[in-house]
Amino acid sequence: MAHILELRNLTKHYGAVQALRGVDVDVHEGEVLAICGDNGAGKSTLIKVVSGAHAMTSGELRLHDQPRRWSSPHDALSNGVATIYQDLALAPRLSVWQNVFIGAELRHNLLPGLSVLDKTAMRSRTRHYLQRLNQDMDDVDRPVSDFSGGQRQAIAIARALRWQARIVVMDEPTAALGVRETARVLALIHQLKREGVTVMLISHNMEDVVQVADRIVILKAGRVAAQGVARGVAASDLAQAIITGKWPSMIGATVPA
Amino acid sequence: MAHILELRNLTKHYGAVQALRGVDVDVHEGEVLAICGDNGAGKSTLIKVVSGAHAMTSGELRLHDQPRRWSSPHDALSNGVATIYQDLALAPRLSVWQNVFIGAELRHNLLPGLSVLDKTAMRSRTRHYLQRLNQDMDDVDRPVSDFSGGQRQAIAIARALRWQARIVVMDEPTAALGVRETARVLALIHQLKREGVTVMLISHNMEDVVQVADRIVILKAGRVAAQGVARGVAASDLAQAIITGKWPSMIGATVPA
Amino acid sequence: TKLAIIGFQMSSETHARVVNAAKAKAESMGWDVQVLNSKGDMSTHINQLETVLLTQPDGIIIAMGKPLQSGDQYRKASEAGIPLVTVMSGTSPDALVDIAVNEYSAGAQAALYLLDHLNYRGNILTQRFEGNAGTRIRGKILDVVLSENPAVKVIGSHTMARTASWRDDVQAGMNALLLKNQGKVDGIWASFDAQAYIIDDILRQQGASKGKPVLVSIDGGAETYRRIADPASLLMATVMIPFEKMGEKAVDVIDSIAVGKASRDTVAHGPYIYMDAELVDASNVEQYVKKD
Amino acid sequence: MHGWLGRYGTCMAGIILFVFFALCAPNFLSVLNLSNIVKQISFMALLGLGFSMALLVSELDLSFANICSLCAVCVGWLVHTGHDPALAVFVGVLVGTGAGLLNGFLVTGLRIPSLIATLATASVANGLSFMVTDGVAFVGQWDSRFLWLGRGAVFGVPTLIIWLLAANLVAWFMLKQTRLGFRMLAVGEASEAARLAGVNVRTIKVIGLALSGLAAGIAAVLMTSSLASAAPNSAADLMLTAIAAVLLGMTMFEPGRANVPGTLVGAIIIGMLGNGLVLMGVEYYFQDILLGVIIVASVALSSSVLKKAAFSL
Amino acid sequence: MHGWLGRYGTCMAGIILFVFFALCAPNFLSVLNLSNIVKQISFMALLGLGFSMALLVSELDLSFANICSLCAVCVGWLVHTGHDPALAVFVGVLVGTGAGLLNGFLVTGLRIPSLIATLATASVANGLSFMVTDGVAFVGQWDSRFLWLGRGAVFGVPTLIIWLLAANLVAWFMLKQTRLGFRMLAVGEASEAARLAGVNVRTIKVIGLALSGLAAGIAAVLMTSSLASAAPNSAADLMLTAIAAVLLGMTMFEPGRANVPGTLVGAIIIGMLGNGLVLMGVEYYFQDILLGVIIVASVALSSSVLKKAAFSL
Ligand SMILES: Nc1ncnc2c1ncn2[C@@H]1O[C@H](COP(=O)(O)OP(=O)(O)OP(=O)(O)O)[C@@H](O)[C@H]1O
Ligand SMILES: Nc1ncnc2c1ncn2[C@@H]1O[C@H](COP(=O)(O)OP(=O)(O)OP(=O)(O)O)[C@@H](O)[C@H]1O
Ligand SMILES: [Mg+2]
Ligand SMILES: [Mg+2]
Repeated sequence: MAHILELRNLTKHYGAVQALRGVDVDVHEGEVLAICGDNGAGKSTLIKVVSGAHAMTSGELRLHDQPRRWSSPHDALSNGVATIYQDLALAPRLSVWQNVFIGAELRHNLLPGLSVLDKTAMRSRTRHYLQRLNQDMDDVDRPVSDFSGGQRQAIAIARALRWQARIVVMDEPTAALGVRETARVLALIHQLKREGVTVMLISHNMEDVVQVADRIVILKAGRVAAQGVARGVAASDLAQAIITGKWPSMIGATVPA
Repeated sequence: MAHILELRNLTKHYGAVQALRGVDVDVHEGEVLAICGDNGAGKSTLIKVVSGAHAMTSGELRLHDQPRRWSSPHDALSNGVATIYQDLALAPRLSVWQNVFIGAELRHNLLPGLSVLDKTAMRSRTRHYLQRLNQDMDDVDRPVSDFSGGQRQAIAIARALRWQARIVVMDEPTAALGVRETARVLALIHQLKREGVTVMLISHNMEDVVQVADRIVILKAGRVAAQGVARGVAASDLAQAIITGKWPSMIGATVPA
Repeated sequence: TKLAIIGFQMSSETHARVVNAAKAKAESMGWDVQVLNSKGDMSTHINQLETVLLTQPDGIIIAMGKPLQSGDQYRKASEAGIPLVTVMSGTSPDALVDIAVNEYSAGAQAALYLLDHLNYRGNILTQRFEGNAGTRIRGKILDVVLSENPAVKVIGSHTMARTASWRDDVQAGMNALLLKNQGKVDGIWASFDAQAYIIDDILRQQGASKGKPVLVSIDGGAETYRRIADPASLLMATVMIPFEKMGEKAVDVIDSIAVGKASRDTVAHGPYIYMDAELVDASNVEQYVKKD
Repeated sequence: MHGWLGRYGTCMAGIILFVFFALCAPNFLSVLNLSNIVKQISFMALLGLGFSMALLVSELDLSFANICSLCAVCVGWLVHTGHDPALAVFVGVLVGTGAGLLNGFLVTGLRIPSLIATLATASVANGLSFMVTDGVAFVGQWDSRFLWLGRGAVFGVPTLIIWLLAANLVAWFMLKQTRLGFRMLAVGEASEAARLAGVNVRTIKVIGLALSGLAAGIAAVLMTSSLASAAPNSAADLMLTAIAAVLLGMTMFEPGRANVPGTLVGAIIIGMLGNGLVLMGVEYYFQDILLGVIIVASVALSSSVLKKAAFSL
Repeated sequence: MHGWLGRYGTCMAGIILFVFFALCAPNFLSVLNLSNIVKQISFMALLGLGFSMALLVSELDLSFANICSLCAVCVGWLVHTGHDPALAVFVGVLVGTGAGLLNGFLVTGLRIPSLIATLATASVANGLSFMVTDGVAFVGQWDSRFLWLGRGAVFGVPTLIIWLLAANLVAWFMLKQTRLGFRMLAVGEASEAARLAGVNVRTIKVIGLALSGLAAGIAAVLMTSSLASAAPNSAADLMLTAIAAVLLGMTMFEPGRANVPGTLVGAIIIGMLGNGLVLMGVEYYFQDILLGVIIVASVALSSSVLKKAAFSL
């Protein structure tokens, strides 16, 4: 399988804190790669480097075999990497549709050379995305601050969808979601995969991980502690693996290149 | 069993939105009461009314059989109701210990009549609380914004603990926590219960709920759809019950008064 | 030889005129000049004086200062033997001399000119400014003159409330007053010329012509004389305050004492050196227009 | 916050004030007076419009008044020394925009907080204005084409009113209908969220501050033309009133956010107060007192609705 | 943000400036001049201290300068009409605190945004000052005990310096060591989080604004005594410089937050600039220009460290 994304010896310091201490991860085209680990293991930091939100301190990031250095999230987005952040990164006082379309506004031509915002289109696309997530928020003009924690998470997911990216990075996308809504997101991940999209998923919910992941990387204190193919791994084994930092031995620590 | 808290016909409107449409809930002294429901069902709104963060639109709240009207969170806190909010409500630029002790500062007398902050005590108590949650954050002087999502959640839990309240209300306290840390919080809930503290718990994780709850209330669109004793209920049954809004029939819809 | 010139509020044009003239004159006489601007702020003014004293200049000129409030600093200057001359500031025991014009007589000249041209009856508007001693005195003298001439009625008055964007303020206030009293205004009195320019422009835009109403003010200057001479302008007269000459005179005084070693008494007898204020109107404006 | 009274309370207070003056202040309602009010507020409203562009991207521009003064003396100097008025206007607008861009560079490039950066620019602009003029205002004879800009009329409508409306329309259209305006809004509301969504936050902030400078330049040209004079601090006192207009505007239409119609109405209310009180013959210091009281009263009216909404602060 | 240069960069720039003036400005190092500088900045620093108390609880107080002027004319009027200086001082401080409390009521009670509320209070205070004085300053002979407050010395140390240090020490102790200070910090950083933690946010905000008024009152007393005069706009020009001192201070010690030592050092830097440039004989308009340039340079120094930290805006 081809590598769509390769991370080589990635480190990231926040001042004195070393969040990543030399991480190597290969992401295969079209797979769902789960990244697991304790709180503070460095998962969010890793995906922030991938998404261009933070600059890495050292290391290399290769996309389609090309070395890249994102200087902003914009670079990552325009290279087909879209991200759902753990803290959602929404503008609370802006409406749902505005949040979904910041940075990727739909426009139509009012006069030749003068294109204006196509609000109707943005509203209806927003409703469409939310329906895919089984969230009925009819009034996409209400500000995000009016919505419940789970509803906000759905908005953040909808936002990532509108990019139609080649790689979608999700940092705990279901943490605030209910049972049904979680099932929908898992189904969505399956569907993205079917469409050929590569997904990087961070989750603390082992059931969810074993259900959708192709491969799993376990981070511990800023390093890759173990990784392997997800098939056949039980949720409880995975939980154990995160604690010990060792791949469940009965499965065999396959580390496919 | 005595009712420590009774909610009668509670309603709450946000402008045109009706988040609670007449909710009756009894909370028994010393129990762990789980509140479940879809995203947007009104769970957070319910606990915000209980914690004094929002005023109810109408209805009655009785604590120890006394009717109460909180005019601010301060009222609730000083009546022994402490809350962990879904959005954590931390001050990102303040340090960990400062966040834990806002509003309940420890002081010692410098001169008679002049008491000053006891920072040493606050730092060490903070470390103590975090250790109980299995979080090793030695540097409690770092700002909260330096910590990962799960670490922040632990800080918010530590903050609620320092109140030593009679009723602890937790809105999805484990959403961002890892496997081990989640286990710790569940153990903590058990321990609180042993100490006679009443716990109201909101969670989307059915495994967790059936593991710690004594009783379960299911909200749906701002109303109590069903409730019952938790013993013997399976996680999957509960998930089903939230979707249908009906208590799992094989268990028998016991509604203890 | 070093000369410090402090303008109390350089954004006020008259202060700047005194200072600029003094600076030019002193530099032509070979002085090394430092100009300071107190921006109209008393504590800044005192700070600057204190600081300037530490640089031990050979002379200090203060334009439109406040001797009552900076008496201590004046005393320090006189104790240090630094000649200090004020312009239009009032007296101080520690200043060599104050170069002044008689604001009372200037005010009276302008007021009487206005009333003369109204034949001592009719309605007038006044544009005042209370924030400056000179303009306040002019206003008070006008009040005295009016109290003896009850046939002239003040039907509207606007007091300038701002000091920086005052042009805007005057324009707004006068526009309102003129409108309110449309057709009833026979004369307009302005406390200083630059106010009169604004009023003149408003009247011209409304199509008024010279003499209807009569517009007078006080200060003088090239632009004023141009307007007095201009048949299209409504400005009829001013009382010329010789700001430039006062600045130059201050330099002369300092120079004669610091360089010429003249004694204080040869410079002036009393605390003031008065300069002539002269009424300028159509009859004599020609000589001023040429002169400037 | 989003109730009717929250949105239109201040506006309503303005209408009450209008009716009051119409009844009590002689000549208040005359066409001439009304057009005078609009003319008088035009500089304040233009500067406020610029300030609100910067405020929308969450930057506070405290330099606009001094930049306006600097532009005014540049324009004055050029026209006065016999240069083509068109050149003078161009230079005036250019200096304003340039100063705004400088602010933008200081804020995004050197990462100096905007309050400090613009205070510094203000100080520099002030010094330069005095350097250009030596403290003396440019007055006297002006090119009549230049004066037309601020004093002329088109079909009886004063040019000042036309410029003011045009500027407001363009700004409003830009904010509501174009991508740039949308991104300014997003950056102002949550710059980190906008950055993560791929918006170039720095560029947007620079644009916001540059627009403030542009507005200062335009206001300077019109002010110089309308007053037929240019002094080194001619706009200084407009700083607080323009800011007041914007803040007052923030209680209307889109509460809590700087907005175009709000700023305009805010400026009208403040201008109407000054005008009406003069017409009523109120002592000058009472004008300040009443201005304060009326601002409080109108805003309290619009925010009283907030009190009902629970007890959040 | 938390590196050494981020915390002490501006401070270091101040020291560089000090050394520069010591070398180039004659008499700069003389004891008399240094004590002059401290005396000169004392009003700015006191007003800045008050402003930073309000800013700490996230409220912008734009009224402190006008409140200070109002207090000054009240004090001036009382002393001048022969009342006991003690009474005058008491009334002056009381008026300031009262005005601050009024701001607090407008902000927390009527829920008017502080920028608007304090602009309104400022306008009213300005009107009242002119009403009390008719635009004329109180000057002349003053009770000598009253003058001692601002002009005296204790063991050779000017009283102004003593008051200034005392006020800073008290404020610093209050903020760092007491519960009130801690809660002010919490309210300023995250008022909703503080409210949910049981802090009475409104009371704390009222206290912050009242402290700003109190500082204005104290500054007014000292200013009147030191200048031996009280004019209706005596503190007007201190508004921008005091705010500049606070903002400059926010780049030091606790970057991004108003703090006591920062405000003091900020005021000293600004005061030193004015003084040193005069000593060096720089033209008055160059002073403004250089002031702006030097502020930018020093803050850029302290924030240059930020540029290294990733590319967050
Ligand atoms: N902005 C920051 N400044 C300083 N330290 C940080 C910052 N962000 C994260 N850290 C530290 O870096 C480490 C890794 O954090 P990260 O957010 O990547 O963890 P995580 O694996 O996502 O944890 P969680 O599961 O709790 O979200 C933690 O120790 C955290 O304290
Ligand atoms: N501040 C608000 N203003 C307006 N509407 C609100 C506000 N907060 C919540 N709502 C609405 O009230 C309803 C209930 O919200 P609530 O936060 O109580 O849900 P919840 O059960 O906690 O959901 P979740 O599981 O997603 O956290 C939702 O429809 C939401 O959109
Ligand atoms: Mg994380
Ligand atoms: Mg919730």
